Amino acid sequence: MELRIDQNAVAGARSLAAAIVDPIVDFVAGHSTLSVERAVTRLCGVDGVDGEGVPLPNRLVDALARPGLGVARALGAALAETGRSPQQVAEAVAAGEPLPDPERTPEGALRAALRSHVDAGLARIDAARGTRDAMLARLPQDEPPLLYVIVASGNIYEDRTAAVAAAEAGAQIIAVIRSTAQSLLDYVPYGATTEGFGGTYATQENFRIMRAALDEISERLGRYVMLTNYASGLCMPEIAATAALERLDMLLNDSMYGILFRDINMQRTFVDQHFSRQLNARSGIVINTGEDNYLTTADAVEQAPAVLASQFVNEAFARRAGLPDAQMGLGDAYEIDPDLRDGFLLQVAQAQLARQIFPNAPLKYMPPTKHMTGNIFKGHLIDAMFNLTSVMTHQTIHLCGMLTEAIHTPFLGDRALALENARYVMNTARSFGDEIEIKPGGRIEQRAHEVLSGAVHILSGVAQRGLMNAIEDGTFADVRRPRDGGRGYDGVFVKEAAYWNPFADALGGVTVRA
Amino acid sequence: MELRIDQNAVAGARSLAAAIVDPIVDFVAGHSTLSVERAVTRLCGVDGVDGEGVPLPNRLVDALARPGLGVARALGAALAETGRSPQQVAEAVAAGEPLPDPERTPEGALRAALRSHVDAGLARIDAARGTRDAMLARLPQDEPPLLYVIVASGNIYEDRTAAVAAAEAGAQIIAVIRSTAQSLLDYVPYGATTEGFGGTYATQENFRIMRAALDEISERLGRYVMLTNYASGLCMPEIAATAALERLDMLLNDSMYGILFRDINMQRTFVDQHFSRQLNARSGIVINTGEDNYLTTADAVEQAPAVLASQFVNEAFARRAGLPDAQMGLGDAYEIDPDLRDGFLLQVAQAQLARQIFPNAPLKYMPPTKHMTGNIFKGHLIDAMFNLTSVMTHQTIHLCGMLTEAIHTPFLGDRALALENARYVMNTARSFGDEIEIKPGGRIEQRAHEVLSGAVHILSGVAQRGLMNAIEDGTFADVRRPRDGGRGYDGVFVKEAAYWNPFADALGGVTVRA
Amino acid sequence: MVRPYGDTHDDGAVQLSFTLPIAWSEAADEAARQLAVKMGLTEVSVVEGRAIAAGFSFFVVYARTPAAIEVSTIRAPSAADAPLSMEQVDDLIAKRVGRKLKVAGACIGTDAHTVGIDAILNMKGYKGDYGLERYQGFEVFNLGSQISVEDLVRFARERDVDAILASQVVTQKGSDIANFTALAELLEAENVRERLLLIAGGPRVTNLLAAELGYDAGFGRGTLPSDVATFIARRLSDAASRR
Amino acid sequence: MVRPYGDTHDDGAVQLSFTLPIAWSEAADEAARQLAVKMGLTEVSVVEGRAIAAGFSFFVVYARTPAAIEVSTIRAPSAADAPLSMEQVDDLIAKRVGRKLKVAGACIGTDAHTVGIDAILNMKGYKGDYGLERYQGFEVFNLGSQISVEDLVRFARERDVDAILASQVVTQKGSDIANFTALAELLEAENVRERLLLIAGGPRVTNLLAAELGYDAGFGRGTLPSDVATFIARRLSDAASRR
Ligand code: B12
Ligand code: B12
Ligand SMILES: Cc1ncc(COP(=O)(O)O)c(C=O)c1O
Ligand SMILES: Cc1ncc(COP(=O)(O)O)c(C=O)c1O
Repeated sequence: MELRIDQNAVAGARSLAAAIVDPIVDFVAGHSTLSVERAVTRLCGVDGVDGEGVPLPNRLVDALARPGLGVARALGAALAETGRSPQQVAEAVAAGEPLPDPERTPEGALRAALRSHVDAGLARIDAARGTRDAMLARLPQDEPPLLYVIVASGNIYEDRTAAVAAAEAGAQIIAVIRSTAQSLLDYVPYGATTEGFGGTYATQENFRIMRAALDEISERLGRYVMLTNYASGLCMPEIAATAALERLDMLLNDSMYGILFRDINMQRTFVDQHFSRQLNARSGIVINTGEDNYLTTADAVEQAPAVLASQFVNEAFARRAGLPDAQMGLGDAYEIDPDLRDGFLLQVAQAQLARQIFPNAPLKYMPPTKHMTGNIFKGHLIDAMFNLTSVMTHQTIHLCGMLTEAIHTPFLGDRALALENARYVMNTARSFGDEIEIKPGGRIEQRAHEVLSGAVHILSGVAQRGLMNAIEDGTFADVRRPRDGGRGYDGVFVKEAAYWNPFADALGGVTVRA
Repeated sequence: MELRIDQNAVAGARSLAAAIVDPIVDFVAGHSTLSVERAVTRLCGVDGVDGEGVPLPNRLVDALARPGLGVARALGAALAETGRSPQQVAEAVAAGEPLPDPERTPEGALRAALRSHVDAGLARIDAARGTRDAMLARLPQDEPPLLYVIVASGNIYEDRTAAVAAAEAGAQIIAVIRSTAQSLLDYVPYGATTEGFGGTYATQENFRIMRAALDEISERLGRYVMLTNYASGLCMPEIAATAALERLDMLLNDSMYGILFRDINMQRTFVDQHFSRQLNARSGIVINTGEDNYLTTADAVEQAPAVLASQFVNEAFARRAGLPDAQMGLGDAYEIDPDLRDGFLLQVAQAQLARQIFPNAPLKYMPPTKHMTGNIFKGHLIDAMFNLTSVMTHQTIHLCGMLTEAIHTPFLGDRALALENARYVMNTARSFGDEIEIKPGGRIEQRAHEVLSGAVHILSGVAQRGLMNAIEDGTFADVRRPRDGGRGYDGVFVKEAAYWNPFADALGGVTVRA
Repeated sequence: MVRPYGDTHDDGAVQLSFTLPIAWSEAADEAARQLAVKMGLTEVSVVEGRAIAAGFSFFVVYARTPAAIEVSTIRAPSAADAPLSMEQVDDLIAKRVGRKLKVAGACIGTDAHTVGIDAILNMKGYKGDYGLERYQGFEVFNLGSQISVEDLVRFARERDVDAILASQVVTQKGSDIANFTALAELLEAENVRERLLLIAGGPRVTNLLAAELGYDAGFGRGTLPSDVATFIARRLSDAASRR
Repeated sequence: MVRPYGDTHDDGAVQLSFTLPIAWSEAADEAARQLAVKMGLTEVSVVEGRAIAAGFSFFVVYARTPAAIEVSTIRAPSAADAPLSMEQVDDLIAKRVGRKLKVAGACIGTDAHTVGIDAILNMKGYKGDYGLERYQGFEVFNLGSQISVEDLVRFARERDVDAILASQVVTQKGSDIANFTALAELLEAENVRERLLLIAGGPRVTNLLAAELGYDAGFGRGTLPSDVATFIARRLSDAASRR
């Protein structure tokens, strides 16, 4: 099954996206954020909380006299002066000790003092990646679409039970949904948690608990079960760092989600996103972008070009951060009104279009949610048509829809039914997409053309005005966000000339325009 | 969506089927049965039961001294002699009076005496047909696939409630399932019945009750809702007659079902079937053949050629009875193991093959039953894939599968869910089949070729040996049925030279080889 | 008295499904059956029982319930009765109130599901039915998502609004009830409850539930803007003419 | 004690659906809620309620049940425990019984669903597991469909069979129970019950139900021929060695 698509339009869209993204990456190169710096401390081994439960990375970074120099410089200086470990420095700061003035310590000395910790951090990331590669080789996954389900009880131990059960029922990827509005917290909670709300806190310990349980079941099932969580939000870089250390396999990370749907400041988001993706690139973590959000809040037929435009933008940003295509889980969702006549054709057109435009990306396909109702029987059918579309168009990461989507976060039994649905449909129609062709010039192809040219239209408008202006004007998702408004703006700062971030340096990616 | 099929093979299969059927129709021309004769009395207006509940048509026909002359002759003679109506004659016979010897009455007189009753019978049939045509013109049905559901409570009044509710929920055809093994009764039960078992008795009064209810709801909904029942069995001609009088719109009528699956004598079945179809032709009733039965009892992948072979045989018989293509609801079913990888492709191949081979026939597509289990959630999905196949391949008469197929005869709520399933899938993917093409030489096309050549192979074997021998040898459904065995054989007799059946004469069809 | 209907009046037929945290075996099917019996069901048929994971089994059960309901005694008047058209609503307000009615809407607590309240308030409306912003008779303040009860009450007092429209979509752990209750109580505490119409909405809201929580009305799934507009206009024009 | 599991141990979560013979309205939802409460459920959420026809509404309900089951006390031994292979069964019969065992199978009453009993008896078997006809150790008489209890008992006496296999697929109006019972009673009445193994089968049959009806074993959905072969061989070889 192939759409005949206008390759010039595709190439045009790609260069528009690059033109949109380049000035932002230039901007990013000159800035850092509190969360980027906290991520640096975490990668150097800082962890834990103080007496009031404030994470030590926050205490340490908040103590910086000149954040524009980067926390690494201050930390390196402290190490050089005191001979302590980064963790000991952070504890001392939390206990009220001031950080030394980095200017006091010679450049060479502070860099040398931090070196082993930076190397250790990178080594842990590389080791995690190596372990993943080895396990995947030994315990190969089933063929895609990779069945992805969420757990969201709020209690990491119930989540663990649910995750293991889901893996046994065929899940290949487990996402632990975060507690409501964690993305708005300007710190990463600590320890094993049992009191989440609509989800479970993303903490390093929770990551560890879940990864251990999934490793065990992976061995038992003879196939590697992946773990994922959400990076977007005020702590995107820290989550990316923690996920790298604890061997998560994927992360939600969108270049604009936080801005549009969580009112996080755009400068903050762009800077955080870039460093996160550099980390993801190094750790082999596949990002999942959030285009589905355009569809849950507005009409899915109208929003299709916006989804494609956003995919191009996410791709362009990802490339600039050094992320290979194989780690770009670009998003889309099956959200067209189930009662629209021939809506299925539009879904097939859009899914296949993305498949062809991003042939090497592990596309992430999200299930119907908005039009799901308390009618679980009909909901199960809508999910089936979604499953069919996914297998026909060779989507890669397949978030299984739940028949109870409109009712509650999934029950254990709901997840089993959802996985059964996907397994049944994808098996009975496994090769269907390969055994048919799309009628040339027919309605499916026409729709694909429409979506593509709509996306080109959006992108050229944005390229003209510049991305930040476009967001201010409400180009995306009908939401207007001022450049200096939104959450976390006070955590953005200009890098001084002497700014130093040894991880950014080591990670590479194309921080400055290629 | 088109399969490239070998038109020579199709033409070959058609002439083989004609060759198979011709000798049987020759045989039929020389024979009649008790049920054919009872149908004649019913068409002349005989109805009701005697004191022991035995239907008067049975009493009358059982009283024939020489059935080989046909009941019409005896009845005409009695009318001529007594001036009574047919009903009065039947009542008299039931009361113990003997029938007059037809030889006593001159040919002309007895024919003349019956004439007005024959004309009245035909006029009632034609009037019913006229009413249907007028209603269909005024209250047009929704586009096919026509959604067909069954009611089967055993109680005609609960069935009526269920039928009206189903019509409101979108059903376009209502089938009243018969009580278990009614097909083996050598009479048609009488009156309104409330005590059926796994279904409700087919009686003239029950037909009337249901037709009246459906007429009312048809007017209310502004679309004509059709009624159907089962003709196959020992009383096939009588059911056909009654259905014609009471304006049923379709009837289950298969040329071999009774033989293979109910152990009804083959000679009886062939003769009954022919006269029934002549009646169906006149009354505008669409027959539904029973090929699904090959699939529920054996492996559906293996049996596909047998289904197609049977469709050719049913078509050939129907043509010989004067039935136009537009009244041939040839059967098929979605019965392939849901857990077979790519089973959906095989279903699509088979459904589309039938669609192209019988382009003008209102194909009847039966739902998954055999592989349905107590897992209603999965069952609902299998039904969805069936619904999708049906709309993609333009089936005409679509029997909606029930998620509770493995559990009980349908609840009112089950039927609503089943109709919702069909409506949802057929709407969201309404034109999908028209917007794709089957990959030339791909697996779908290959499967279609395989089925077609398998059918040709079966038909040529049968043509060589003759149909009756083939059935004796177990060619169909692995069942062996002796030519003179099975139920109802004692009700078959050779027509004497003076045999007279004014309806058969009037109805036409091609009783003698074309 | 009314009972569930399978295929015969009063047969009491119901379908059930649930998961038990036990491995599957015939004994697990029997456990499911006994559980249904404990729930007071009869003619229990465990039509499906299977392992869905190590230590978990899923069941589908059909059974009969002896329970019956006297429907005639059920009082659950809908807040969405006999809706008027936009023109009629505007007319009513213009004639009987004589000024624009001020309404403030918000997703309260940590709830960020704005699609529902937006459907009621935004110009565009819902399913072809215009939202309150489009009406001549309303001045609409849509405060958006995650609005604390305190902020909403403060706003309502400052602007002297005629009606508060509070939305709750997340219901996990009873958060909706908690937030709705907090809002009603704060309005009482601040002595403004009597001055305004208090309306609850969300997919799990019913008019009955809203009444229990001390609200003037509750609107559930499928609500159209005109349902809400009609309710507000009727109530407040009645109140206006009573003054 | 074990309770249904939604997403948390002991939460008691169950799903329900049913039809009520009343027109839909908010009051109908409330009727559905009250009905669930009457069924002893708590935290009842009517998540779907809609008209499916004039005068009929369909509901989906999620709720919690307080019911719990002591699973350790449930005794439901399966008749299909630890099945042997065909070779092992044949071996057992050859060594311990020393002759072919005669088994007669039939769909009794008006039941014509032969696919199930054929799956057990026919050479071909079921899901890759050979049927009893294929075994060296069995002589199989498959009487087919719609066999009256009288005919079956007569046949069993005449041929002196070792085991009767009765199938019932249709369960409407309790016809399965009635037929099974009639068979057991007639065997008793004719004093042959003790002489043979009496086995019931069908999709709604459980071993427990069969025991209640006075059968030696009952086999339900998914039964394999080897399950049945093993049961017969074990029982009758034990009996042979006891003699
Ligand atoms: C879209 C959506 C989102 C979007 C919301 C975007 C937005 N700006 O609103 C996003 C992606 C952001 C989101 C996030 C989350 N969601 Co959400 N989401 C949904 C979803 C898919 C659709 C809701 C919707 O828009 N429905 C359409 C509208 C039109 O319907 P409605 O809200 O019922 O509104 C109508 C009526 O109820 C009424 N109405 C509603 N409010 C009011 C108010 C008044 C005054 C009146 C008169 C009428 C009225 O009128 C409306 C029109 O008829 C539902 C699942 C579903 N299908 O219902 C889950 C769902 C509501 N979400 C859920 C959850 C758990 C979350 C998260 C907490 C997950 C997480 N841990 O991250 C987050 C956090 C959000 C938060 N802080 O609240 C759960 C809630 C479970 C529960 N019962 O508690 C659901 C049910 C999904 C699930 N099964 O898990 N979600
Ligand atoms: C195929 C079928 C038919 C075929 C039967 C062909 C045949 N030769 O068997 C035909 C089309 C003829 C038919 C007719 C009817 N059927 Co029917 N049929 C079915 C269907 C679709 C599948 C049954 C089946 O073959 N299952 C596959 C086999 C392998 O499974 P099984 O029977 O459970 O057997 C396994 C075990 O139970 C066990 N087993 C079974 N018997 C025995 C015996 C022993 C001794 C042992 C040890 C084990 C054992 O081993 C088997 C292998 O694991 C079911 C629906 C369904 N999906 O279940 C309806 C179904 C059984 N039929 C039904 C009905 C109502 C009828 C009719 C009465 C309808 C009518 N009014 O005309 C007729 C009448 C038949 C009659 N007189 O009995 C209902 C029964 C409702 C109820 N619970 O009472 C069902 C459930 C459909 C429905 N929802 O309405 N049917
Ligand atoms: C890209 C992305 N990140 C994060 C989230 C979850 O976000 P939050 O924690 O903001 O609710 C989503 C939710 O859909 C998302 O799409
Ligand atoms: C062609 C045909 N006739 C009749 C029937 C019903 O038959 P009976 O009344 O014999 O159960 C069927 C059942 O599937 C059928 O396919």
